[in-house]
Amino acid sequence: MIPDISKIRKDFPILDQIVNGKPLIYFDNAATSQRPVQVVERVNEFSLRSNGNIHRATHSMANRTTEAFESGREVVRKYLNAAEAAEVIFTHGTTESINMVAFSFGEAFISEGDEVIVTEMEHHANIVPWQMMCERKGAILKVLPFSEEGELHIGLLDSLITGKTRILAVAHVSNTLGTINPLAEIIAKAHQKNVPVLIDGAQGAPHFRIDVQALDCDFYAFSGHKLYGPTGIGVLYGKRKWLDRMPPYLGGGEMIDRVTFAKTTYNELPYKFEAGTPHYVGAIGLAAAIEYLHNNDIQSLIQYEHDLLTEATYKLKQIEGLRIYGEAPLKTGVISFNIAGIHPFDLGTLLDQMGIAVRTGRLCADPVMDHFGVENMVRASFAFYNTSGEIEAFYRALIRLKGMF
Amino acid sequence: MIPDISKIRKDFPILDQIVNGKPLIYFDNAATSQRPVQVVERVNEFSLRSNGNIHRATHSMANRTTEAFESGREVVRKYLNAAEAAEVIFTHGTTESINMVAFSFGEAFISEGDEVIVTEMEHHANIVPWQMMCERKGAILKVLPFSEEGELHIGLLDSLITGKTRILAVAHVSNTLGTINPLAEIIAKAHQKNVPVLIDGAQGAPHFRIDVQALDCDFYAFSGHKLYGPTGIGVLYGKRKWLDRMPPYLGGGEMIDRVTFAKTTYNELPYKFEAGTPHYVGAIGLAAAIEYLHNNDIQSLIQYEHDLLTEATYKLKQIEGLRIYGEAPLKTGVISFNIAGIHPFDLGTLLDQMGIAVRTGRLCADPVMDHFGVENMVRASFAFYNTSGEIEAFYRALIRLKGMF
Amino acid sequence: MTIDETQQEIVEDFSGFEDWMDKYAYLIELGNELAPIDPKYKVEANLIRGCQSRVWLHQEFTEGRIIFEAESDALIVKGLVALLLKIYSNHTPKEILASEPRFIDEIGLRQHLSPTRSNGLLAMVKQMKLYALAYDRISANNK
Amino acid sequence: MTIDETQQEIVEDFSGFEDWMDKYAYLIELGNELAPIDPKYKVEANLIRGCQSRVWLHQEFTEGRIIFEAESDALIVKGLVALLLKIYSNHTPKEILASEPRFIDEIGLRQHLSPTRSNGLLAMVKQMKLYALAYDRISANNK
Ligand SMILES: Cc1ncc(COP(=O)(O)O)c(C=O)c1O
Ligand SMILES: Cc1ncc(COP(=O)(O)O)c(C=O)c1O
Repeated sequence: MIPDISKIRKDFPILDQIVNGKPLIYFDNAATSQRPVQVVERVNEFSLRSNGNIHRATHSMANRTTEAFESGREVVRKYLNAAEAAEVIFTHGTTESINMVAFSFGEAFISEGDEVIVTEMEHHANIVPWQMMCERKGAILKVLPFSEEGELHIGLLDSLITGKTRILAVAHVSNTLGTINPLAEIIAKAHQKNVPVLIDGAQGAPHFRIDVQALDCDFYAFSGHKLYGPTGIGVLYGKRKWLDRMPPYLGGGEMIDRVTFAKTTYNELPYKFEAGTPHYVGAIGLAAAIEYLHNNDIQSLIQYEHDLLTEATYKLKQIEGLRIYGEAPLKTGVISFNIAGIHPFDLGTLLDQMGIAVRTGRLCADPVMDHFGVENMVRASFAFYNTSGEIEAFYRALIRLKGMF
Repeated sequence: MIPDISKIRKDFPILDQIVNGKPLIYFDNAATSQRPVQVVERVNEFSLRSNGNIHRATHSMANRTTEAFESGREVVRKYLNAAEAAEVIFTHGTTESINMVAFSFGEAFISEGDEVIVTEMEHHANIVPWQMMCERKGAILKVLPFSEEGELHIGLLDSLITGKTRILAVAHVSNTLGTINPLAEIIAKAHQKNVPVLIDGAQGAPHFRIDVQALDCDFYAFSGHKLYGPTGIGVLYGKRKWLDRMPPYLGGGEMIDRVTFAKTTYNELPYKFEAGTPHYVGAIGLAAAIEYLHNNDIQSLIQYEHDLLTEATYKLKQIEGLRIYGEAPLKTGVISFNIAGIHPFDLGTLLDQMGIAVRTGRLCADPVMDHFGVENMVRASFAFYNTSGEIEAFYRALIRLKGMF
Repeated sequence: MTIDETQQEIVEDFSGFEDWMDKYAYLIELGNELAPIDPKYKVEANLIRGCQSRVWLHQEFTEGRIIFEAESDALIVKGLVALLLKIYSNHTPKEILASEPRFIDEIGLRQHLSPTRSNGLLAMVKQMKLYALAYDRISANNK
Repeated sequence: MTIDETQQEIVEDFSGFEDWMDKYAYLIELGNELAPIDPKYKVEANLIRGCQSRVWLHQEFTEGRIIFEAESDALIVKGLVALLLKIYSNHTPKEILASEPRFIDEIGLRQHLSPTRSNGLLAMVKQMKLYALAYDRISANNK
């Protein structure tokens, strides 16, 4: 079924605006996606109708909020097909989710001389937390490189994983290269040697149906604001067998069972990892976003996004001097590129004058920049509310701008 | 000037609703306050008009968002009278703010055998992070006790602070006892011995104008959702001299300067402590909440809240068998109590039947429960949108319910 | 009486009440009347801890039936506990397993059994069912 | 020409452009024409780093005037840099301190100087003023 995009766009009134005198073309979805009115309305309902702090009170408003929050958790559980809701932890985003694992897993399982594997295509959020933890613990960070096309050198994994490897962290989809990594294969190889795997799903969750049980990943992290949901909310899925053995990350209310100055005991999952007042409004909004996707036949949206990417890639390749970074056969969501002789910042500035929003810069992936020996890139990233017409306009804009240099 | 509460209540439509067949009386403001329409509208504007990820893009929507986020920071700076905006770090709440200091200050300044001081009246959020850090570092947690009236034994501070004390953490206002702690005195005593002071301002920020420079505190933490702002957003104020010397807490995007696998360098303040996509919508909403307070003559609202507390205290004391916990002369915001022979949970349940929302339970302050030898308390907490009429209704409800037991 | 008949009886008892105050007053009365359990059973192992109110649940298995005893520190919860005992105690594991405490919904106190309530009541129902399941298995094995 | 006169001239130059494309094409032209700075000055110490484009700023103080040289890796920024040099270079510290680059606003490119822009331009203006302040102090002390 081909989705009715003009109908879908009505749910995103933000798209229908004039920027610098031109109709907005929003191609920065990998940075943050827009939120449908359904999400905004759900959030408002809570702010204006039923707001009470969760879990801790006997009164009706607090109970209503708690129920909405916990059913939000159930919505996420279903979306991920997690075995139980207690394995779904609400965080403030992918970054916090990964830091939580790096810290708590590190405290429980990493000692001096142990090894952690990340890949060369990771976002800083999936590098720096591991670096910080390795530095604290005297552990060693090892890196799985990628090829010119932007594919991981999976073949190297067998030798990279040693008896000292404690965890492997890899992106589901690269935010620069767009590569869809072969998770099943990576996880199988890692599990063979009893190494758990964390998936940075920031760019995966918005473009796939996720089934953490089928994947058999140990942790999966993503952000609400990239999945048509609110800012400040994210998710960490973790297998109970790990979470149970990890110490809490943040200390505070709700994550404890009993506090005395002599000894503090911790609450059960998921609360052990949810210290403080959670961003329950965000969690409720995220659940609304996921429900929105469900009401729209996700599978056809995914296919449609893929078609957009194919079309855009084809068009951009017609432009002389344009180089695309990342040409893996399995790819989604983003096209990063440069045009010879034009600074990405200049291109971004001029595209903005034409109402076209793209991301420029180092894309929070310095190692990828270093790999290709560039300082910056331009990145266009797509969502299901984008259209073929927008891609054509983008293509024409690039041709026109190229003529200015 | 006496504030026009009926006018103010129009800004909080959530207050005007029927709960269990009765008009809502919301006395759980210390748990979370309600948000005025002005905040909700500002948040919507961003979700529906100008949403782009901040700091990282060249396009107009992202710039609009960045500008709004950074001017939000300036609004908070002014509110706190911080010396510079870089000392204002957006976090996800008081709990995260305190954990951030406990971790990062701990990493930089705490070694085995060092001491940390908290008080007996702290919320778990200002105990557990310090316990966790002390356990990791082999440091010792010391506790400043409080009196039957709920006042800190400040006199003991001189002997409690030793050459090994590295930091002191204390609530501005106790969330159970309502005590306003003598911060100036505590800070002076601590500074005399070069000990920095963290203020847990979760219950302070909503009831006072804060001037961190006049106070001379080293850190001040508070939550947006208790200050009429959104959930999932909070603030850590810290003096530059400390923040500069503390390592980052979370690793990820934005907090770094340059990442290589060999070495990562960090960005400047405040970004060093703001890893990942911040909850910018929350920050913008928090700024709107602070502006709302300013547009309403904060000083008179504070006075009015104080009058409500005095009135409620006076009324509740008429009830036989009712014991108030915390009767410090300088008190604000909350009244915690029990009625002899009635379980707080029963009272809370029945009050809810009458449309009255109070908090019951252990109030995230187990040591306070232990101090008074009780398992639970009932807590009524007030905001400027509450009224004398509501207090009267509350009083009558308690009398009526007492008759049921 | 079967579990269902007892539930029906309770629903009828409650249908007489005009307003919530009468209903809760009755629960409080039931709570007050409930015999305390033997202090020796009021131990950690029998404690079902809600955030705010606690329930102690003790059971014995005699002649194919489970005898439950229970108590709570909160009176309203105790009243509800009394009702649950009346319904479930002295029944066979299979009977217990086959029946849901629908009466709570029907007498309009559903909120007390919601998973987000911090009163320990839902956990008590779950615990009773777990006991029933365990005894059911044991009996099957012994056959 | 005074700083203000130069600014006025630039504003007039720009007023002739019909649309943004002409304006930016002109900036690109200015950027292309700007003489590169001596590679020996393109060092870390002279680098003003925006997130996305970099500016190198070198200065010398001769006969009471500051001579600025600068370059950027992004062409539009380089064009703006060329304008800033035209305005501020070869002026006395006091003149530099007394004047704001209002022309940027007036030619409709204000966004390039916003504190949230990642192009290093605002930092360059700040840096030029800091140099001016430093030389102004030195001159005063030497008197
Ligand atoms: C004194 C005090 N400190 C800390 C907190 C924790 O705040 P939050 O849950 O917003 O992180 C609270 C509120 O629950 C509080 O009252
Ligand atoms: C692959 C990847 N990982 C992690 C992140 C960090 O996400 P957030 O900033 O929402 O924490 C991003 C997005 O910026 C990303 O694209």
